[in-house]
Amino acid sequence: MTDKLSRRQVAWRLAQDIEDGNYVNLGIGMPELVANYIPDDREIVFHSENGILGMGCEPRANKVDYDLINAGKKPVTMLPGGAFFHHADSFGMIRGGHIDVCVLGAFQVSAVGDLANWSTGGPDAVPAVGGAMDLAVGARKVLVMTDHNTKKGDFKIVDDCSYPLTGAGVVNTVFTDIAVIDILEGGPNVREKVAGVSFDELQSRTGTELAGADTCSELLAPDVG
Amino acid sequence: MTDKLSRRQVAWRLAQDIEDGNYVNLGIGMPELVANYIPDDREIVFHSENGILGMGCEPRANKVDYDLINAGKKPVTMLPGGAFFHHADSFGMIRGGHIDVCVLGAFQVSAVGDLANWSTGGPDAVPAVGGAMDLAVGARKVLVMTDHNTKKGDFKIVDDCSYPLTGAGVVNTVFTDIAVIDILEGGPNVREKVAGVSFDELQSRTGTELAGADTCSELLAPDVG
Amino acid sequence: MIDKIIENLAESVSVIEDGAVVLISGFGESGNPTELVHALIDHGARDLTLVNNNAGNGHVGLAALLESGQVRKMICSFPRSSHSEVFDTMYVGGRIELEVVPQGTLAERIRAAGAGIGGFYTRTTIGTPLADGKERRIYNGEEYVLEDPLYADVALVKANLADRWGNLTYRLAARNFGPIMCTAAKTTIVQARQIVDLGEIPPEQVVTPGIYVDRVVEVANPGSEREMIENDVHYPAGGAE
Amino acid sequence: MIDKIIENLAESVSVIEDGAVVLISGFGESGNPTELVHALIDHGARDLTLVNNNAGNGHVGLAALLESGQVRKMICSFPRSSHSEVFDTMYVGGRIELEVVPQGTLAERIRAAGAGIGGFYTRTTIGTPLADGKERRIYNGEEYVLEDPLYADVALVKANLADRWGNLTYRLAARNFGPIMCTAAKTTIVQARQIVDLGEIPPEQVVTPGIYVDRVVEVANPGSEREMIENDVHYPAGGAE
Repeated sequence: MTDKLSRRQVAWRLAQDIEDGNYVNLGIGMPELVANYIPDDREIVFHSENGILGMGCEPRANKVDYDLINAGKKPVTMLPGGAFFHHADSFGMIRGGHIDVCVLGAFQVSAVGDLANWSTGGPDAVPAVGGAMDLAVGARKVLVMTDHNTKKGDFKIVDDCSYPLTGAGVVNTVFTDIAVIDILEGGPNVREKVAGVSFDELQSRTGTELAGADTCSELLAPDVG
Repeated sequence: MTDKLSRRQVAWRLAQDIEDGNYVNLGIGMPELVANYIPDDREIVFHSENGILGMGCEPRANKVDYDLINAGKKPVTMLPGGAFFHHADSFGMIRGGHIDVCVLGAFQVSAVGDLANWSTGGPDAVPAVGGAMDLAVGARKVLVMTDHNTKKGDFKIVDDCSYPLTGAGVVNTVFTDIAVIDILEGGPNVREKVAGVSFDELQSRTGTELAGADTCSELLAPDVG
Repeated sequence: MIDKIIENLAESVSVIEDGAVVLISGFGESGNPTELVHALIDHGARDLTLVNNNAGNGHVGLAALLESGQVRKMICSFPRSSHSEVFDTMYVGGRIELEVVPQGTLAERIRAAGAGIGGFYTRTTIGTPLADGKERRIYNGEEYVLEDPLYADVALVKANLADRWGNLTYRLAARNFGPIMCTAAKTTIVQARQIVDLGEIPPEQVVTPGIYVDRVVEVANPGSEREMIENDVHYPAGGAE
Repeated sequence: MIDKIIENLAESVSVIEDGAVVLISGFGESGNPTELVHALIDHGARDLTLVNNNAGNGHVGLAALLESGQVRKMICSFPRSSHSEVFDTMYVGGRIELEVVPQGTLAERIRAAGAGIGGFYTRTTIGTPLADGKERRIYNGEEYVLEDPLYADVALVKANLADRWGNLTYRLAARNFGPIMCTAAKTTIVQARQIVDLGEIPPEQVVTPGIYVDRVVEVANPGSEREMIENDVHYPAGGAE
């Protein structure tokens, strides 16, 4: 009985929700794993905010070209059909609602879909926002990929974010290591949870009231490592 | 003793004021003649608001391509070094102050450089503005090319425009068939006039007070037809 | 699999609904999607608002669409031209609304809609009647007016090359309004001179990335509106009788 | 005759004055005009405001310019990185001002300055502390904030091909901020990998038209900041000691 998914399994699960033909932006870090698990029969166009559509996989070592990097500044490749454009055009694409899905990490997500993922608000921290605020308001769907709780066990899904927001009311679905939770009009609704965690336990590990106890199905993922 | 220039001579005279290396937009109609009289030792880049830099002359009949037309919708050619771009970029170029000189026709120019060239304000006229308002505010220098008076003998250079404005305080210099008049801080100042018209006569044909009686020089142009 | 290619013109425009705001690319003879516009006439959607730099010429293309009675309003910068008799007559007769927008403001309003910009300030029109009633603001000591984005339901655009992802190139100065119109419509329908295999357009030479394009139809030998006008062609044939 | 080609780096940046706002192209390892930035260090203009997506890495390029003490303020979207110790130290020590701007707003503010737009509304930052004190407005039922153009005195940009008119192309994703930065500065200085004859860049493939470019210098084999950082290079040599 699964009691939690690995990060790769969360990436796999999220990838199943990306539809054939979607234009997708994957945030830096953990969200980048999603590219590995798109079902073979779906053709997805990956966007990178530095000015790329149609990114392919990592290059082989002898094909690395540092003029061809993604937003995480890692070398990538281009698929046939790809395109380059400048930064204002790239963010016009994002803000203008042309990106179907973006996948972001989160410090906190609130019951109404507020997202906090750029600053823990500490007085000495160097503030740094990048493109997250543009993606949060611009993408048609914002999918969040995160551990359900912090390493200390604190809530990440909460009534109200205590950290500074990245965007207000922007998150559609949260994919965690133990549940898939849609942020609906009425609040967070558990679509799936792992079998090894009861609904009550899931609720106890969540800082806001969850619906879906009677309707949620089992969160399953193959052993992808 | 010259008492008036032909249109081609006005175009020639205006062309002498365009400096080597200037980026120049020529309005539709009479201003287009200016391209023929740029001195040979000056390299000018002509802009057309439909999305061209580096236009050359008219094509030979067997080289006409209606995908390569200017803002006046006439076939043109490209010089080596030319570039195509879309309409938003083209007008960004204009509004952003990157065009050194634009040459426009006028119904009226006021003493403070207001320009009226798009509508005679008649109730039945179909209003049509095109790119003139963008050029009027955007170009670094706005040079006007016009007959000094209307066919009926009415003033075109006036205290205040009676026609709807294209732009306010935008005109730098007016090139007419009898004078070159700079719009300075203090008002219109005659830089040159034809020998066959006295300053008093020039004043009598102008609807606003002119300065420069003591300093203006002779307006001359070769016989260019 | 992504395949935006549609086999025929009629199907390509079949999604256009009554009341749609339709952007139509082109400037003069260059970049007009004449065949898509004729397909829209056949399709018959009504109560349309059209956006183009001009207001059509002769009795073909955009002018024929006006003449068909399917259009409620025209948004353009310069409706007058040597062959704009269809628009002129309708306008003087009070049978069509007109919104005149300076050319650069028109282009920027379209771009703003496509780029998620909610409004912008420009100096263009300051001191003119077209600035009447508009909000103003000072930047660097100069007055600017506020202009709104121009959102659209449909864009009809003519391109040169296209692939199944919808990537586009344009020929010469036929680029004009195409790239920005593709970005600003909910549904962008493109006629391309040639459909090429994915990857044939080098990624540095793509002008419109496919993300902005929904439907592509090949029109290998598009007609010349200028020649049609010279030959007094009316669309549909006999439509003016 | 138009000839924007400058023979050497030192001369190309000699026009930069104290107090200048300097746009610096590049994102990650791609598109950084490292040689121009080093020339600016040698030139010595002070009290600069720099604009870049990040805040420099290691002790070369932009980071070396910060370290030189010539910079008063940094405007960027993401100052933190794995090698941003120069900026981090200066910021924590109160030796540099920082303005953090979301990446898309940064790009759009630069574009607005270049395109004669006096300000624009965006949804980005609504609900966040970065919207505090900004004017708001509703479009289509959603809240937008007003952002100002970001005018600059100088742009330092890295391109691939250039000609004597200043037409430019860029390699792959090294395009990033280059095209918009070229439009927004009073003086645009470009280092290109190769200067080609006029006409060698096809007019449909020009990315930055020469109208936006003032000075071009050829740097045939630009250094890799990543390799310099791996080798602990400091610019100027010994500058950190």
